[in-house]
Amino acid sequence: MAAVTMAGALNGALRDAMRADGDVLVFGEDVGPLGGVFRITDGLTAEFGEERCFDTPLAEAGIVGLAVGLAMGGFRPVVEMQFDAFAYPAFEQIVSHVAKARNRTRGRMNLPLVIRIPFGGGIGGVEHHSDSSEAYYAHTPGLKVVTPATAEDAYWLLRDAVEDPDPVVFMEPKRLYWARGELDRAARAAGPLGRAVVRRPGRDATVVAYGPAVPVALEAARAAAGEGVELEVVDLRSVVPLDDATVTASVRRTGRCVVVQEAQGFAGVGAEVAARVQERCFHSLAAPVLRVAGFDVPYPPPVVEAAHLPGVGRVLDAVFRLQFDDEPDRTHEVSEVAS
Amino acid sequence: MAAVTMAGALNGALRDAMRADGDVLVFGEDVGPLGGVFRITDGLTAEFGEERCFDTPLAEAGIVGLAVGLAMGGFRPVVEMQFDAFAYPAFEQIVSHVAKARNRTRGRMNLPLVIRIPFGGGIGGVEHHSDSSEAYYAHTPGLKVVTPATAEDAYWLLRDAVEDPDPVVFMEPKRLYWARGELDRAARAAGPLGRAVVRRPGRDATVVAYGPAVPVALEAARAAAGEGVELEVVDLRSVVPLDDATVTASVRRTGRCVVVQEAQGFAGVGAEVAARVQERCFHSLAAPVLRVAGFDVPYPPPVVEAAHLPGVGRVLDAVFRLQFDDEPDRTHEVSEVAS
Amino acid sequence: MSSKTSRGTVERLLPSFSPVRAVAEDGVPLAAPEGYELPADALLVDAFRRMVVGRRFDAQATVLTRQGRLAVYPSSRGQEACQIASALALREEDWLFPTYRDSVALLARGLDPVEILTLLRGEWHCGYDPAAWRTAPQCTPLATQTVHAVGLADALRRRGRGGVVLALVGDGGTSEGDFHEALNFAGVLGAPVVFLVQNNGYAISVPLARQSAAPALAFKGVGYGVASEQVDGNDLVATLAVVASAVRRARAGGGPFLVEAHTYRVEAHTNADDATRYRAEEEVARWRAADPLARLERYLRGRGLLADGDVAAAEEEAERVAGGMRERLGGEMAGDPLEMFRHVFAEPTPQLAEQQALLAAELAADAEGGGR
Amino acid sequence: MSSKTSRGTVERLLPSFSPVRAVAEDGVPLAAPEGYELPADALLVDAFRRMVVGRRFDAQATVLTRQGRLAVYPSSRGQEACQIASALALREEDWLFPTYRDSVALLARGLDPVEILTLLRGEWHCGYDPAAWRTAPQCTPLATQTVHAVGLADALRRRGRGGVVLALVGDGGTSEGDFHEALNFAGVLGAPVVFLVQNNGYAISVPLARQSAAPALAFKGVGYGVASEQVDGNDLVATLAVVASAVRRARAGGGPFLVEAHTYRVEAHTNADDATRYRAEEEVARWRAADPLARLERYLRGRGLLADGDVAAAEEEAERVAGGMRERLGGEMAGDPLEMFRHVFAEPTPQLAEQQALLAAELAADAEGGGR
Ligand SMILES: Cc1ncc(C[n+]2csc(CCOP(=O)(O)OP(=O)(O)O)c2C)c(N)n1
Ligand SMILES: Cc1ncc(C[n+]2csc(CCOP(=O)(O)OP(=O)(O)O)c2C)c(N)n1
Ligand SMILES: [Mg+2]
Ligand SMILES: [Mg+2]
Repeated sequence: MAAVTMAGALNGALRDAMRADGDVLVFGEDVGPLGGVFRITDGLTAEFGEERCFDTPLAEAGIVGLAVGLAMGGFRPVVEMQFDAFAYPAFEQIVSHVAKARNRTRGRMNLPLVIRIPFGGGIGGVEHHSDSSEAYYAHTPGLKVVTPATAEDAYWLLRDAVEDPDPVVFMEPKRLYWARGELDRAARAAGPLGRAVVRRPGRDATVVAYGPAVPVALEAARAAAGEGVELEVVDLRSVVPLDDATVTASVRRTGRCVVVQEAQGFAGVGAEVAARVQERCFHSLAAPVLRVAGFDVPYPPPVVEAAHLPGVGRVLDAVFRLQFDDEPDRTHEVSEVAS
Repeated sequence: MAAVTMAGALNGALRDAMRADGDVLVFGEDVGPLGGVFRITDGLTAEFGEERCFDTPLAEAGIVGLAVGLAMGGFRPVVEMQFDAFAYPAFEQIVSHVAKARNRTRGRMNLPLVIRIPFGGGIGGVEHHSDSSEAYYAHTPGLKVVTPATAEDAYWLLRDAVEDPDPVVFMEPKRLYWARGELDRAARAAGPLGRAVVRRPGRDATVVAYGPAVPVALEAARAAAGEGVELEVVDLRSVVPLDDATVTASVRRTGRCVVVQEAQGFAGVGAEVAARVQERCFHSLAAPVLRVAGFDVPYPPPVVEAAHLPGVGRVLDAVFRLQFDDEPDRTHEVSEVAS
Repeated sequence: MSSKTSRGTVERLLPSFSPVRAVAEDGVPLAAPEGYELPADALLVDAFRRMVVGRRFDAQATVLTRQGRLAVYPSSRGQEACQIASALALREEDWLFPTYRDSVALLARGLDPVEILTLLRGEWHCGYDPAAWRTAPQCTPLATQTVHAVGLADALRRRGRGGVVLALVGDGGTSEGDFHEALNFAGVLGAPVVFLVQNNGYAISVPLARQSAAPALAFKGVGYGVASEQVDGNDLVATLAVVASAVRRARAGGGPFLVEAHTYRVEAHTNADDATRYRAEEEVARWRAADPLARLERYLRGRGLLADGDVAAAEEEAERVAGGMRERLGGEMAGDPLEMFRHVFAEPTPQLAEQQALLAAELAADAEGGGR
Repeated sequence: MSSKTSRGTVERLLPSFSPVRAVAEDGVPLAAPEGYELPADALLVDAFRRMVVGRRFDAQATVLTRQGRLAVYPSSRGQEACQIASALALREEDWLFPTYRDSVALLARGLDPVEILTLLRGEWHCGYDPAAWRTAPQCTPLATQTVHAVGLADALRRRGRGGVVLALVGDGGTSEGDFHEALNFAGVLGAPVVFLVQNNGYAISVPLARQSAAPALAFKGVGYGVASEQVDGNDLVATLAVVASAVRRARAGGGPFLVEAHTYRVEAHTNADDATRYRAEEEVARWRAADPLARLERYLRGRGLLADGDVAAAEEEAERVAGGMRERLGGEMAGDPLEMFRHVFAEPTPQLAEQQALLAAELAADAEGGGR
């Protein structure tokens, strides 16, 4: 066991995956000698040579398309999109090919490839460098979408993703790259892909979060405990497939639920979770499922990003609107806006 | 008043918009002499000349990018994406530029452009010709997203969209192109952009739908009426902005709600509506908000599309699971699947 | 500090200024095109046979579409020289990346007509096993397949067994960003891939002049360091010579190559298209007269390589193929809706399993007549 | 039926085989490049002054970044000849489409240093009014601006007042599909747009050889019917001559033009980058020695157009600009978070109004010290 950063864990996962399987290839923009702008691929070219970890021309559709062809040819490509917003040029390749290849060949052509996308804000990036794009992929049938919140999950989720027979969009929460956590590389049981985890048990309300929102949820839980409210924090880890069982079991127990995501809220993953929870736990719910999400604005650069990012305060505000004191149907609205 | 097809209404709206404003330009693939593969631009080149309605090279990012530049130069471009899935190459232009231009210039540079996208299935199209992509756009801050369900709305929504100071993604339900309806071109009051409409009043449950799902909802309402259940059908028309007021008022009255959409369900617009409704109407709800949506599979071509498309039967099944007879927390699940 | 470009390098990358030809439109042999080896006579006779069969296949598919047996069919009538050359230039171990218009190339490659038409019939899958046939599913999103082709070519290079990839694309498809990225990746990677642009003059209704202002599409190659050529795409002999030469070159490690074949789409874009809206009948008539099949027949007959009996035999084979198509594609299609869920992922997610159960229950209720 | 390409057409579209030069690296005038009019002496002296100011601006911005006053800054040190030529080749009514690396070009165009750096400081908007300055917001998603530039050029053509658009893009940016689509649209539309590729040898860490196998990037033009040229981008005289000529040509209705300027990014990609990881110090040193500013100074001095006093005056102006930047950018940034909602749409949607109210309530609570 060692404490490593999430970036280090990801680097280790790529290294170990490449050692384990000679068909694993890593490529993208600046992933070679530079080691990626976040250094996630640091040292891979040195260890495995340019044939296995290499820089491509600067074209994201080309990168993903190249991965499709290499996967068809028996390789296991792991590609890096430099930032979330810079994966958009590859959108057609991802949606019309990566997601559909298995289906449109009746299972004969699978594409075991991984698209790594650093996502989210909180790092003081200028415009186009802090998007949360997971919902685009999660809404697309045929893609698995995962995101770690700890170094350990980063390592095992990425190992899972590389070994998965299906394409996986691997969302890396940028602002957690340098967060440290324990990692035991010997301890692989059933991997985390597809499995949520209860990060903190609690009886009063369930907070569902994923990726960069998980530490926020945990901090909120610690703060709430100080006020006598015990929050159970569920880290989804895997958005697709979603682990309904873990979420549902928790909410049926606590009777209250807040979903936290960093992405803009409208038609996001949090909406899906909220919709599912009330579908499945309606009669267990003492209050509506509330969502805490980024605002529906283009991600704001540094000077105001703190106000945009769902923080502990906003999560706690939602928690304390969960009608522990009951005020029917005015739970959500801060001000009623007529149309 | 005249009965016209939705295709005819759209054609008329473009024609009238071009007559009203010399800066309105129409372009895209095959929209010139051919009049578009769905003939929505039929006759425009003949009436307005090649300068105002013209074919471009075959490149969707280029088409949208050209529209951005023309809008910056004072024009009002209306571009056609030939089919839903063929808008994906333009995704970066749409998300990183069209949606953000006003914001990143502090309101100095607005882009009054319209991106018309025929969407959805039900027309026997082969792969890539039947996607429902509205959620991708609705999830993107800075885009308005609308979709008509009647010829009249098609006309006025498109007129609204062309005159709107902001970019509008105009989703046209392919399978309704040839549906006929009344249209009164003299009757413009406040336009439909941003306003839902109650298509059929009812007291027992609210069915929220939009675009191609609206006729399905209405047919379900007629069938339900035969079984003594009165459904209120709300047609959103405008997904962004969403008319919360109309939806909320209806559900608070009926106490039950089903959301119907053709798109795959996961993290779709229906998830957003369901999440909002339970947030706002929790104590008025006698049952969870249920969703009826396309399955989370790549849109299946003709031979099985009927089984995929949410039809009247599936809507009614959901309606009759709304616990008119009460069976706590087993409302949604057909079979409980353990993970 | 800035370096001079060598004129020689540039000239080696540029195409000929006139499309390469080997046979005149009336079937008379022309001077052998410089730098190209003409295909062997036996291969040309085989090509003729395949063209005859291909044309019949195409006509039959069009008829089946009219009868509602296919959802849609994009005819390649008039483009048979390109179609057949594509198939014949490749070895079995090579890969082909076709578009929706290249069914005849697939037929010539040996695939089963029913499998070829599976997708166009309205199934949700491409019908054949891409790996078994080293043929990618026919691609609809334009030019997207060109990048896959580069990836697969790089995979073949890595495996070191000498395979080559041929990617087909239309004139309209060359306008898409993916085409550019494919050529660029191919150039940088030195991938063993040949791009064959079937410039048939139109992208649906849009004529080439609105598609590109290039002197010819083949002139795009130099900008990527990709060698290029233009060829008369209605001249089977020249087209096969040029494509085969590009394939040989790639196989030998010479890197990627771009071929533009000038041809014409004699039929409408698909059965759903009305070509009279955008082009004159005279233009079509002129190209009908420049028919690649008649041209090859005249050439082969002129050289004494083809007798009436050979033509009759080819036509007989063509009729057999067409008959088989009518027989096997004549019925109603039946699909199991539950298969929708089977191949989204290797294992269904819990969400898909639930949805599948929902549909299964509906179908069961319907079967009992108990459904709504 | 296939047509011959005219050799003359192709040659008119191809660039020179050597980059155009007017001044040797040591500042000695070369033979006037054929077909180009050299810029007027006064303009060159003005260019020199702007280069001096631009370099100082660049250095100051870098320092401000180190002090945390800017979020990020991509230096254009070494690329000043391209930057200044971009500004000087245009008239006021023309439009410029810059990237994140083109702050110095904006400065030379007359924009305010603080407005130029607004986005890089970490505001959510570009600082200046694009329409007032006919300068698009500096663009980060690579090559996306090249298509906008074509659209705006087409808009100018439609308005018929003779404006021209200059689009800047990097060597890496030429690999993106959007660059291809822009050139193609420009060619087909005959738009009055000039593309200037600042080939500075790297896209972050990726050297040109991994970006493109083209003989030179300028050879991409012919594939779109777009005339092209390559120029020594560290030679202000030549760069201005070539860009100005392309702009004049476009203004006269001659259509689009592609210029590749060979230059070098002397600093790291941005302050956040560590260039030692991917390039040798000797390479950088060689290019530092080929400094465009020193070269122009030597040239102008050699021709007696520049005296010590002029240099001193330029440096004084540069210091004034730098001082102003320090003063105006030295403080903490303050932003009103509620502005986030103001410019998403012309009118906030009900959803945004609600969210704004939520944030306003939070901020009010915080201000009262009552927030969590
Ligand atoms: C990305 C994308 N955009 C649009 C379409 C719709 N579409 C199908 S075929 C076609 C024309 C293609 O022309 P070309 O590439 O010349 O091929 P051809 O049909 O002539 O063989 C268009 C616009 C598509 N399939 N994919
Ligand atoms: C679509 C997109 N992909 C990736 C990036 C990340 N990125 C920013 S600058 C850069 C390198 C650009 O190189 P080049 O075009 O040569 O311009 P230079 O920085 O050298 O001026 C990269 C990869 C981006 N901004 N946009
Ligand atoms: Mg074509
Ligand atoms: Mg560069």
